[in-house]
Amino acid sequence: MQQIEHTGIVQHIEGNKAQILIVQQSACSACHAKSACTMSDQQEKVVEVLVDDHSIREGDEVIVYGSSSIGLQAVLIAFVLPLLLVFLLLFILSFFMKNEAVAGLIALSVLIPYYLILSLFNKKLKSKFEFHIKKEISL
Amino acid sequence: MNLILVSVLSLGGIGAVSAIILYFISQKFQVEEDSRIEEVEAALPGANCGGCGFPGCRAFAAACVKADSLENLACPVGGMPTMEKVANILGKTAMPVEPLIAVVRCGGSCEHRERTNRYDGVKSCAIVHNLYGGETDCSWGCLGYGDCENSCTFDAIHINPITLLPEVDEEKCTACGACVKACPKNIIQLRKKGHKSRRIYVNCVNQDKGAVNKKVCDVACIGCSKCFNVCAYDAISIHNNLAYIDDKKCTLCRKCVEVCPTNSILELNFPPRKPKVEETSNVVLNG
Amino acid sequence: MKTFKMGGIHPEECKFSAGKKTEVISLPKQVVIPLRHYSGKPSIPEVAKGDMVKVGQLIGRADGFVSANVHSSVSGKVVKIDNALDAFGYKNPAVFIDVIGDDWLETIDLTPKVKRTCDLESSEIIKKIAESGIVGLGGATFPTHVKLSVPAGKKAEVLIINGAECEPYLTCDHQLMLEKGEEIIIGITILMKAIQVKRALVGIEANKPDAILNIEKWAKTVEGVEVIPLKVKYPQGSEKQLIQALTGREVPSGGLPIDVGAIVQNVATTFAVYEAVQKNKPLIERVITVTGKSVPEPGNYWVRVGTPLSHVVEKTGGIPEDTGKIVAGGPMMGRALPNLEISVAKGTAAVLFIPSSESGRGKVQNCIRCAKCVFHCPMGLEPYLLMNRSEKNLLDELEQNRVMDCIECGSCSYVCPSNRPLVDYIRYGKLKVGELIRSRKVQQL
Amino acid sequence: MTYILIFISAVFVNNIVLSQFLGICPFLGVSKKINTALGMSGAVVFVMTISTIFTYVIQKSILEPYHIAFLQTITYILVIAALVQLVEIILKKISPALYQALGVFLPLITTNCTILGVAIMVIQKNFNLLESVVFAISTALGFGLALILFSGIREQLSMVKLPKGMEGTPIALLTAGLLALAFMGFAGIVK
Amino acid sequence: MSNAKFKIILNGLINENPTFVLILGMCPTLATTSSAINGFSMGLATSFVLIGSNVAISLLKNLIPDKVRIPAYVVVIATFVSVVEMFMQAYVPALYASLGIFIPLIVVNCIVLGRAEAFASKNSVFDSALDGIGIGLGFTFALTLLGMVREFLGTGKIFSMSVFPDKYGMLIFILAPGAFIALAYLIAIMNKLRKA
Amino acid sequence: MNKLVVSPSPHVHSGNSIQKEMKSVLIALIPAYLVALYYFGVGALIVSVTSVLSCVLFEYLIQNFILKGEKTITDCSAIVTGLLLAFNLPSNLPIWIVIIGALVAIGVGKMSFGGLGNNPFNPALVGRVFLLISFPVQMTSWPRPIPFNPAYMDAETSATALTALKEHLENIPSALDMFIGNMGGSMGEVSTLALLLGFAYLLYRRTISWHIPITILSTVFVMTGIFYLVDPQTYASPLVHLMTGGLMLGAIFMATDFVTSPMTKRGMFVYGIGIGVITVVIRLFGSYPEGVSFAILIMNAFTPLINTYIKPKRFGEVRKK
Amino acid sequence: MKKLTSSFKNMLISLLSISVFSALTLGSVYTLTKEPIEKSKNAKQENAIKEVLPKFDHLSATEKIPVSAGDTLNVYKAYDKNNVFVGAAVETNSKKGFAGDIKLMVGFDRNGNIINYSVLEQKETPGLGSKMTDWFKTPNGKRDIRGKNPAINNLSVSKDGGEIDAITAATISSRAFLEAVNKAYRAYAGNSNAPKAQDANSGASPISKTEQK
Ligand SMILES: Cc1cc2nc3c(=O)[nH]c(=O)nc-3n(C[C@H](O)[C@H](O)[C@H](O)COP(=O)(O)O)c2cc1C
Ligand SMILES: Cc1cc2nc3c(=O)[nH]c(=O)nc-3n(C[C@H](O)[C@H](O)[C@H](O)COP(=O)(O)O)c2cc1C
Ligand SMILES: Cc1cc2nc3c(=O)[nH]c(=O)nc-3n(C[C@H](O)[C@H](O)[C@H](O)COP(=O)(O)O)c2cc1C
Ligand SMILES: Cc1cc2nc3c(=O)[nH]c(=O)nc-3n(C[C@H](O)[C@H](O)[C@H](O)CO)c2cc1C
Ligand code: SF4
Ligand code: SF4
Ligand code: SF4
Ligand code: SF4
Ligand code: FES
Repeated sequence: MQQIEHTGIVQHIEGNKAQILIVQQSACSACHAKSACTMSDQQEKVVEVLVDDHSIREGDEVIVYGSSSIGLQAVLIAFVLPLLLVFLLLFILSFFMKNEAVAGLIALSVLIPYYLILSLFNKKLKSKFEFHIKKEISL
Repeated sequence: MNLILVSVLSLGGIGAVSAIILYFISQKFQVEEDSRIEEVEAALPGANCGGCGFPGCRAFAAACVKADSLENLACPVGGMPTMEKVANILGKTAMPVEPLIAVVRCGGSCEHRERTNRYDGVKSCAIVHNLYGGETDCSWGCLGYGDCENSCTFDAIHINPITLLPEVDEEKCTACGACVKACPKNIIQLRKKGHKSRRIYVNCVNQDKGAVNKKVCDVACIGCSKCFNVCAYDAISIHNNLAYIDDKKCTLCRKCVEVCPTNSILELNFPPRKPKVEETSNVVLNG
Repeated sequence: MKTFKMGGIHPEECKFSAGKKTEVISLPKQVVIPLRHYSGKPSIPEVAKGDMVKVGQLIGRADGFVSANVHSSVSGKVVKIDNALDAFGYKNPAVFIDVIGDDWLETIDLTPKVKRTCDLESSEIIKKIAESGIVGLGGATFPTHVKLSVPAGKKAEVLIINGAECEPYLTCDHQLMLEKGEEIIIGITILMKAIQVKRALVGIEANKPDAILNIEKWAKTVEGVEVIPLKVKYPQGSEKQLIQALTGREVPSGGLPIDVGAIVQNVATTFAVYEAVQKNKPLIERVITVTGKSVPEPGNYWVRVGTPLSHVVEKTGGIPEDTGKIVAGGPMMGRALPNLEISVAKGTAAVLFIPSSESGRGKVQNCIRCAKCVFHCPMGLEPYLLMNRSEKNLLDELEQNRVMDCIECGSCSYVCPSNRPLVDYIRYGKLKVGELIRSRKVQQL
Repeated sequence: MTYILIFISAVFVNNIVLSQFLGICPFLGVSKKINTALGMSGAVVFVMTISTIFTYVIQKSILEPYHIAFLQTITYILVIAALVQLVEIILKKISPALYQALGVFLPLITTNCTILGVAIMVIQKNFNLLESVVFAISTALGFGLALILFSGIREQLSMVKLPKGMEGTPIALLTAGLLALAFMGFAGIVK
Repeated sequence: MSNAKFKIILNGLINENPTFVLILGMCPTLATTSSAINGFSMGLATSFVLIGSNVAISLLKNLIPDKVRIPAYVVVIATFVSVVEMFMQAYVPALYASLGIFIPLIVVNCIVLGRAEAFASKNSVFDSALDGIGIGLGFTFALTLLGMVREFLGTGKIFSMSVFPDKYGMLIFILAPGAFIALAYLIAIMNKLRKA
Repeated sequence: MNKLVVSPSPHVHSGNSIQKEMKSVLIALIPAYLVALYYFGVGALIVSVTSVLSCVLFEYLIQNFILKGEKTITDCSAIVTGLLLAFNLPSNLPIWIVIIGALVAIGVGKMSFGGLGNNPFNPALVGRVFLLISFPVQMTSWPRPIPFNPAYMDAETSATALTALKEHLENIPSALDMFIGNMGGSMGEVSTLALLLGFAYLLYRRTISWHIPITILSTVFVMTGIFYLVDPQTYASPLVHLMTGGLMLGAIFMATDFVTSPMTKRGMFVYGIGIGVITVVIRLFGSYPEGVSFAILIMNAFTPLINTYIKPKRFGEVRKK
Repeated sequence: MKKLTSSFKNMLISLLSISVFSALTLGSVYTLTKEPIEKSKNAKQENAIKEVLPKFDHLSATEKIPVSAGDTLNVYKAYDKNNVFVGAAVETNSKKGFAGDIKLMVGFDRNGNIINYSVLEQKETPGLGSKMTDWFKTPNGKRDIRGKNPAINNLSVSKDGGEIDAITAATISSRAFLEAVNKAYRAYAGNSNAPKAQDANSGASPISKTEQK
């Protein structure tokens, strides 16, 4: 079970939940030239995490971590499953429909109900994708 | 002409739609202060050494941008000039910090401290420390395998091949503290660099009784209290048979250095002392 | 023949002192009795400078849970209580006693007669063992009474007696089994009673056929004790491996033998238990093997705890010429000594002289990923991986790869063709990960 | 059968990274940890497929009928950029938890040359929609395969001492080269 | 030309060489350098787009509100790319065929957008043009060099001129693995040279 | 008394060394080498000597003048690489090509990564495949086996059994010829018998374990067996597949290279199956007649993943309460 | 001039006008280059036809001749001033190349003898398969296919029992090439089973058989 880590800054703490501001960098940003290349290169996101180290204060630089299987599951739910759905639908439609454009659009539109249904499971997902924070920074 | 019309229409349409979408995105997500962080980062030395207490220069830059004042934020590597640059970029004022430097508090060179056994294994202080007291009979002192040297990103600390003790290069040391963390014996300390780099400190960490450590090392602090008694500024304390000079209180008067029977108090970068009377003749003649 | 399932090595056995009758080493002028045996807490001194003590008198009282009583092994005068270098290369508190005569406490039964019956209750036995300061003599010197106090909710099912002595060179357990077979068997029955089990298994490596015969002979006189010959393979004597060999059960990662219903005791410990319970004699002496390729007369000796090694060596023929390294214990797990001013501790099983030609280590080369270390690791770990993660201080990964399971047996370093100092780094990694785990626990509290 | 051939071809024979030279930047950049590489592959499959469908539809129902295929490049890039961002917004609105998890786990997905490249390639190759989708998925899987293999090798290399001059990009490129060398063995499996 | 202006050009050629130093735009670098001439042409095409978009963007910089600058830049760049594409198709069809898909992909080449963002949006038209020239030259230089090396090792020719009989050529250098390998060593050597 | 040495335990060592491991590989290669010398004569001698010498020389030069690192030339690994490279080349290959191969094997395949133990790919195979792709003409014309052939370059060429298989199903050598090595092919790969002798020696010395070779061979056997049963007209019998081409050499000597193969037994099974499957796929469907080299290189790339995801069976893995 | 602020209106206008401007530019460049592009596309084909046929005056309309199910080739018949048939150029292809499709223009005289050929498109390995551009018109050994008649000569590689030497180390490309030539002849001859070329096994290695399944 490997871990994933991401540095962030504590914005707000409430009870045992904290909001952490993380900066997500683009796939290419690992390269040396990120200062030269800024096409949506970074985005700020706020994530909510559980706090178990109570010495953490607002404004602290912390490491958000979780098991990387969480990450993989997230990818599965957010991307891989809907993709399979689209593909299946398209596959079936391609037997019945002459008009590719329409078939394509219909297949894509299946994403809408998918994500809508997903929103119903929000609570469950929330408890599943839990992250923690720690302070010490292992260099 | 028709063609151009069509293209204008369609591209205009697509352009408008994507523009609106992208507008929303940038509205919601784009990192606003990005450019300033970037600028601050560019002003930093880029050593990513962690001396500032942040995981890297970028994190430090972000912290500087976020913070209300630059208090407690200092880049030991770049020092004041860098912090002033950063302050300029951010329109804040830099807080002066006392420059520090790493000191190695062990004087047990080969000549002063006999090697009584030979270690044959991984050359790593951490591992040797885990195994036993070291090649000498002083189990407090420097082991000499250079974990500090390896930890320094600035090439500022090196094991002297003759004394087998680390030496800090005053020019290069940035007081990042990496070596302090690396040393398993807790020998290295960050101390005030001092006026004109002048420093006085007890060059020993041995807490054994004087009688014991006298046998194993010529220059060990034996806890005799002479320095403690002579210090007029209350800068010296003695715990566990070991004297310690508080760099905040020490006025660099050098009295203690003279009284130490084992020469375990070190003075650095002072001009040569006024020669004592007996020895003067020579010097005066030559001078 | 039984053995453990994975890994293991077979180093040259070199049991030169096998079959050599134990001899008693005369008393030294001064003993230095360490107050600390296990990495637990040192005991609190019960005597002060100037006190006169008798053999067997309590001089250090256990302090806390993982700690054991210490008794004087000689009679004489306490000259000081001070730090002394122990076999770990560090200074720890010890009691210095000048030897005067050989005056034993009266309570100790010194008659040679074997006392077979024991009518103490389980808890009384354990109390007795605790009072006598018995610690495991198999190497780890873990307080025996702690081991015997089965925690609530767990149940001991079988007692395992470790007579494997898988370390090359060592013969002290072997010799003890030959000479004290009956006492050991009685010790076993006492231990069985203490932990309330009906069955005891004695595992002995097949290279000691005479010991197997002797113990078997005596085992027939009691019920429930079975002697099982084991394949000659290192680390057969390690407790987890031994349990697997004898019962087929695997102690779960991070668990204790009691998790699979077993309790393991070394034969010498068993003998000490016999003496403590039946003869009222605390643990003040043990058998140690003095051996080495260049030692002219390797042998097994009864030595009082606290005797300086220099004295032992002097009485057993001195330091052979051309000695490069002196090891306290066996060549696989023992500790190299910086000098001989170190005294025999309860756990010191041997003094091993290694000639200078064999005392150096080979040149370290790149790991060629030959996987020999993986194949030979009895714990199913990947030593090469643990080493390089330790080198790079990647503690999370170390923990995930179960660095804490390593028993530091040294099989990996032994087989590595590149002479890589695997265990050195793994030990360091264990230390760091241990700190991490502890700090985490503290944080949770 | 054609679909299987397209699949084998795009994953092994004409691997997008190792033989078509697309997506080298993320290949060199993201591939330091195996798990990130895995997650990244999942995300790329999605984005690549969705944007291919979209651009395909635009091509066939707008650009070609109105004879403005010369606007291909510019429309595609805009459409893809907007689409990728749209997914972000939707995810954030719909499932904040998921969105957070992804944020911690993955680097951002940007329009890089693979995505645009595949969108253009399916038109060039005259694929029909289903073929295009299979092609997009397979290409992304090929990208993922290369990425994951490479990340494994790099994790291993990060443990050893490399020659000074080779550290960083050179060794990554060299490894990629040898990987490409190995993959040449698949040549001819699909003609 | 003043020294400072000259520096702008030199910067792109050496200090910030997009290929050897910044390691940008690797895809076209690897894909289009199977011969020196191909590499050179790709370099030129990219340079054209670079200079064009740099100039255009620095002209428009005040007309583009900050928040939409990225899409705006993209449109500008894509326009130049399409122009190059059509002209090449019309007048050098053979070259167009051999550079293939990489011409439209100039759009996503980080160098182009990167320079627009980092330089052109902040500097004068003239400086931006110089910057485009410098970076473009640097890119062209790198591509041509890589193309030469690959062509030389692969076929024994340089710019199609025979240097040694092609039976000694190592085919692999014209193929994918050779591209990676050649670039790897080129960058390693360049690193060494720059440090020395 | 001189100072005592202190070091962490263990204080004894098996005495095994890299050099010893390499030497046992060299010894195990002797039978195949003798067969090569017998059937391919002078050519085999020239190619092998050139290859070994240049590998050693390149390693020395690179270490000395470019890396300026520790000298490890004495560990004999360069000799093994050189010899195995030669074994994978036709014995009539021009010397300059052999030298290029050695340079690539050592320079690119090994020293660029920092030398022995660091390389992710098998150096000898990197060298060989590099040559195969660069000089397909020279690399795919093999001399006919003639006892003690004195000719080098202008020896008569013949197709290998695999090429023959790929073309039509005729004139493949007899089973006996294939077994003892009387057929065309790269110099070290022809004799199944000699290679098996080497295998036995390596097993005896415990230099390698049986897992990788046996898994590869059985995978190939089973897969080609299935194809053979389905359509014996088109596909050759599994035995022919086992005994032709570089399969034996690859499975026994190249796939087992420590540095590039997995570290656990379970991993070795996966690795072996992978090599087997890819080999068969390339042989039957690819454009190359032979796929072992590629298959090994491809699985080399998988090795780190295998090592990450397939762990040895841990002691005490049984569920923890 | 001051920078425009990021108000919604500004942004929309700015982006829209840039888009429109860009569309205008592209539209005009397109109209400008449309003809040359078309021309250069045609030029290639015309040149190829000229190259593979003897002097002719005019061409017939393109005939699409089926050679097998779903595979039609373009045939261009050439006539001299007197409207006498001088030969035909056939645009043919093969999908069995080493690295992709191969497209050729093959010219036949009125007896079905090959006059010349020209490679329109191939992606074979440079230095190997790509040598086909002139390998089969070099008078060297048994390479030259010019003057041969697929109805009489066995145009397949010698390895497969044919009369033509394959390109060294590129048998696959050679087979594909010859397959295309034979296919061209069938189209030339008018239908799929006209005077059969003896090409039964051209390109018919066991592998390609399984491929076709
Ligand atoms: C904190 C702690 C508690 C222990 N508790 C028990 C116990 O309850 N029962 C037991 O049989 N052993 C116990 N042990 C002892 C170990 O199982 C083991 O016997 C000891 O570490 C020596 O093993 P070794 O000689 O194989 O290294 C404990 C050890 C430690 C460190
Ligand atoms: C690698 C290794 C080898 C060991 N070998 C022996 C041995 O040969 N004999 C033995 O009694 N204990 C040996 N031990 C210690 C046992 O694990 C265990 O601690 C001991 O048998 C428990 O008995 P005790 O508490 O009575 O000492 C070994 C431990 C390890 C880790
Ligand atoms: C990099 C590389 C490229 C190749 N390209 C071609 C090619 O374009 N055409 C071809 O027929 N064979 C090509 N081959 C060779 C085939 O894979 C195979 O070796 C050849 O068909 C054997 O046939 P031969 O009988 O002509 O030697 C290439 C080989 C390599 C290594
Ligand atoms: C069993 C065994 C097999 C080996 N096989 C190869 C091989 O196939 N190719 C090679 O270059 N080196 C081989 N070596 C030598 C050595 O491992 C090789 O030079 C390293 O891969 C270089 O880092 C082998 C060594 C051993 C012990
Ligand atoms: S000597 Fe110590 S404090 Fe100074 S720079 Fe080096 S590591 Fe940092
Ligand atoms: S100062 Fe500390 S780290 Fe440095 S050599 Fe001495 S013991 Fe090691
Ligand atoms: S020392 Fe640890 S890692 Fe090494 S073989 Fe023994 S148990 Fe395994
Ligand atoms: S035994 Fe040594 S060389 Fe072999 S894998 Fe383990 S550490 Fe590496
Ligand atoms: S991914 Fe950056 S140029 Fe292709």
